[in-house]
Amino acid sequence: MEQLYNNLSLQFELNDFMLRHGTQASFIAKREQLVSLLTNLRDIHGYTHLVMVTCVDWLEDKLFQLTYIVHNHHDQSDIIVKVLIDRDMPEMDSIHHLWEQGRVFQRELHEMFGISFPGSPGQDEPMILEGWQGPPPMRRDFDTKEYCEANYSNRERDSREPEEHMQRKLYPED
Amino acid sequence: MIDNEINYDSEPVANAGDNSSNPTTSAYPDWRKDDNTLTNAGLPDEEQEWFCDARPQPARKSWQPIEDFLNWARANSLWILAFGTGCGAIELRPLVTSRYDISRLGMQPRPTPRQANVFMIGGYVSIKTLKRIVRSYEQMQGPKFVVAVCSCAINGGMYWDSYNTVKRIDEYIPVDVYVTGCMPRPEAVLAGFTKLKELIKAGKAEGQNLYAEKFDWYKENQKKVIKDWNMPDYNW
Amino acid sequence: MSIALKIVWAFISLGVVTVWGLTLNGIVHKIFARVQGRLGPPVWQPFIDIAKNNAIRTAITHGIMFYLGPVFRIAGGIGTYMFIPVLFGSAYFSNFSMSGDILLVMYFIFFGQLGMALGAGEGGHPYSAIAVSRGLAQMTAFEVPFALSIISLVVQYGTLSITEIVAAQQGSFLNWTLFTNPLAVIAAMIAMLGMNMYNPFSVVIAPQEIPIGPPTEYQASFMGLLATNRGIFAGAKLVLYMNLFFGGATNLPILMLKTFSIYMFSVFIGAAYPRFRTENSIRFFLKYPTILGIISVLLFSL
Amino acid sequence: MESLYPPIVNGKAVYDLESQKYLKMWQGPQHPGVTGNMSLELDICGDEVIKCDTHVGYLHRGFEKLMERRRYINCFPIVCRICVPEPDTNEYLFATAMEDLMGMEIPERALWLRTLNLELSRLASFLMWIGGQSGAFGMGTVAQWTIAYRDYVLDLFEEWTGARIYHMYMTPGGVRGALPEGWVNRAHKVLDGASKLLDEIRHVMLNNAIFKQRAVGLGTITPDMMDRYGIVGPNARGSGVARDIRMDMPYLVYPLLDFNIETESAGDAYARTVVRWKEIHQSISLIRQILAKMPQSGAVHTTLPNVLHLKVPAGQTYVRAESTRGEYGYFMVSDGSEFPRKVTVRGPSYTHAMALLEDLAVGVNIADIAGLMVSLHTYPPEIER
Repeated sequence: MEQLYNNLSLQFELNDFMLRHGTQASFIAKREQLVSLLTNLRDIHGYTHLVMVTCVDWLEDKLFQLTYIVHNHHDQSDIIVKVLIDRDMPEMDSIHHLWEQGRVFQRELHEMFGISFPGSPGQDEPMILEGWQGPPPMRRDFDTKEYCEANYSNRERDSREPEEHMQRKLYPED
Repeated sequence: MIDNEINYDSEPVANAGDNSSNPTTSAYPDWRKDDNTLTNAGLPDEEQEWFCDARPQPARKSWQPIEDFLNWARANSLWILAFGTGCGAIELRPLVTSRYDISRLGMQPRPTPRQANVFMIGGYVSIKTLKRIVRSYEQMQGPKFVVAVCSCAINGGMYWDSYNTVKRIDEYIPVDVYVTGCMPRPEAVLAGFTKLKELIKAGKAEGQNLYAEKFDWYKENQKKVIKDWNMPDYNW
Repeated sequence: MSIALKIVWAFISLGVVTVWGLTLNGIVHKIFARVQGRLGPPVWQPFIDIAKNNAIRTAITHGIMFYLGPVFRIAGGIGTYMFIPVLFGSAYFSNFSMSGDILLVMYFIFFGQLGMALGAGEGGHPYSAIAVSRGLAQMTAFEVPFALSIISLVVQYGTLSITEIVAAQQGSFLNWTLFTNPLAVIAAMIAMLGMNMYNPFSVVIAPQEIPIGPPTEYQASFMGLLATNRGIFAGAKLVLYMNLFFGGATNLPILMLKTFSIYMFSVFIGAAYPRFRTENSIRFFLKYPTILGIISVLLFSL
Repeated sequence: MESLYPPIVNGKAVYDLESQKYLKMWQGPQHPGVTGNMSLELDICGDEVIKCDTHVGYLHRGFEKLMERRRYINCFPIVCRICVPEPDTNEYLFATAMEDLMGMEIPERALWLRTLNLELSRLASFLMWIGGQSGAFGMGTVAQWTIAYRDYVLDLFEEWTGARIYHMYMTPGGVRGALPEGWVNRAHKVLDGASKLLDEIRHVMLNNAIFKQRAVGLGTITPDMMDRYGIVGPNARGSGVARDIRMDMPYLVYPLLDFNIETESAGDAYARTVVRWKEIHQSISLIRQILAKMPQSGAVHTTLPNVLHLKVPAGQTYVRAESTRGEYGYFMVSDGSEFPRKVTVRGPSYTHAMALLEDLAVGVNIADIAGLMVSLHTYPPEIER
């Protein structure tokens, strides 16, 4: 894996290499180079299986960490490619032409995080939420509890706070 | 286990409250300022004529002995709408198979709302499903009964802070019987159906009339959460 | 017997066959349930269902034809039954049997389905429309072997009257059409599989694809009417088959035994098979049963 | 005069969907032929589907958002609700992702119990699926048999873990408890019955001429579609691509067990049915092996600090396991606090039901849509989570 990383580093601007269990490598790539990096990984190095595309919201750093996980079926190794993009104007190159399922992942990310992938088919159609008027709900600054209290009414109930209850029951001395 | 006391008289859901003093920098419209404007309030006029526009009226009962006989027939031939709205639907399958076999009680799943009498709400109800539930419920012919299975339909259950599920289904459609648990065992669901039968025989399961009487209240609640109201208001 | 008395007795026999047909439906549900390892609904469940359907307070309609659909359907059922002599040799249970009744009966068997197709079409539901096209296509297909086997019978016995066909089969059970003209009976029994719409020919009402089929939009008392017709029509078809192929019956217990046995043929096949697609079932009907029918017609006409 | 037939471009008929000549039909969400609460928007020409759109989101609860607000241990009741018929994979993966980040070691007996739990839930899920597949082709009898038999497996679960559907058995650091007294004998009895039932299913369903006629050639997946659509699990194995995470990237005690990857080459619905039928046999044999080889004593749980204030070291990891539908994965990001920063679930249904089904459904008879959809084995709750 390290050799692969060094080879890739000659071509692409990569940093922050990490290896878990010898088969799971992760590094950070540049936003502009991502599509060519993934094409390279897919066509030359055998990482043909796109496992997932997901996003981590680093609210404190004002960054979105887009994460692409690709898998190689021959030596059973994974590569986690992370791309940090600006949180205020999130825009990313689309990978729907590399994998058919890419458009589905991107559609969901567009809906849940508000990241736009220009050219990705059907990304503006609502996929999961219907008639949603709030901010993209998976962003960290969206307070789902506050939203619930404002929109739905809770039935009054006689309930024990599970945390306190468990604390009393399991760890009375703590 | 089964709770039939429903507070139908509670007030409509409180509005979003006045949080407009909360300035926000997001480029997206602020959900806190929601003033009940709908993105799509009903269908265009030219399509409205395809649907009935008469409001529902509470149905009259017939002469009591006849009504008793009809209630007996209704109670012994419950046709469940086969709409698995949530994870509770997975216990509907054991219910129709040999272990529990609801068909010996005269019940069967029915795939079209027109012919079904019982709506089994199987657990949590997301906003997108709620719209279909309302529509299916209105297409059912009365007297129609609703059995809310799982805690999530009663008070939100473990999704009490989820932005996409409603917390109380009885604000949107009238519920006759609740079955608590997550998930309730098939026996509990069976007990719920037995309770429903008792209610029907006693003539107490009048959810359809309640829906007609408090129609505006229900519609107001529905429109409050279903922002994409792309369906006719009345469709029987 | 005066015509007035005849009408009274015809309606009494209609009542008998309705009850028997609905009971048969209940038994069939029970048998399906037993094959599937369940207890199943009570035998009288169809009666409760009819009462329930008529107890529904509200009903919506989509137009005149929508109203008339179930009416046509039940008219077809009653019409079929009215021209079949029920018990051979009985003055009371012979309905309006006459010399050319077999033609009328064949007409009425398909009359109900066509009326239903018109009514369901006005329901406006896409599933209804698809099911109607499927149903009519399949009906046309199973009509071919059915008509061929009837023609074969007409040629064999040289008559168009059901009463005379039954009379020709009396004496010993070896005189039944089942033994004198087995090819026609096989063709007709396969056609009955399609008529009863159990598996493998249930694509019309396929609950996994187009739930319920044509009556998707029907509810309340429409549904009650259709359910009543299921009893009448099932009874009428079984009595017809019993008369044509299995020697008829001289008293009610024999009628019940014979119709029950004939029904079980399609029920047991229905419980054990998956369902054909429309084109599969049409191809099936136009292949083996049709060939059998043609052979039996040729055998008796040459 | 307009032509009756659509124009042919590159060997494919091009339909003008705006021309209002074609019927639009919805299957679902209220439809018994659809696997759960999702819907298909079908444009049909005659009996043939010319365009299919999958609509999901009816079951969205926002788990990934909810987990941000919950402590690690509070997430366990939530994750198992992601996939209703087979919840144990979720518990296992969430626990494993935590253990991976914390560098925790699991007692050996707990590993065996976890494997047993996963295999038993695989058996239950497959029994449910085979009922769905036969029901989709109109064979209600087999569906009744298998779904009723699944109840006996659920009984075993209930006795063992205390719950029928959602077990919440695997906690970080091990499992909640050992097997009850006499459980093994009862499990063997259930497994014997299951093998007998499977033989019956082979006679009634797999050898049935009508079933074969309809399932053979339906929704063929070719090996070159594998990577383009991200096809995993039995769907891939039905096309002759031997991919099984239990074999390729062994986890738990699978390296100690004796099994092989079942494949079929045709790639159609029938091949997928046969593969899954074989895998139920395999699963039964695995459970028997586990019951025979399992250590009878030992700890089932490591000692943990107060789980309510469990802090997971910062890091990112991806863990995967083979579920009944294929590769199931959890991507967990921790920022060192008591709450997970982000947990993403990769459900195999996600790609099978969205991108793949939309393409496979084109050209299929509407009567076969239900069979095709079930043969891909999709569960809507894991698509939208």
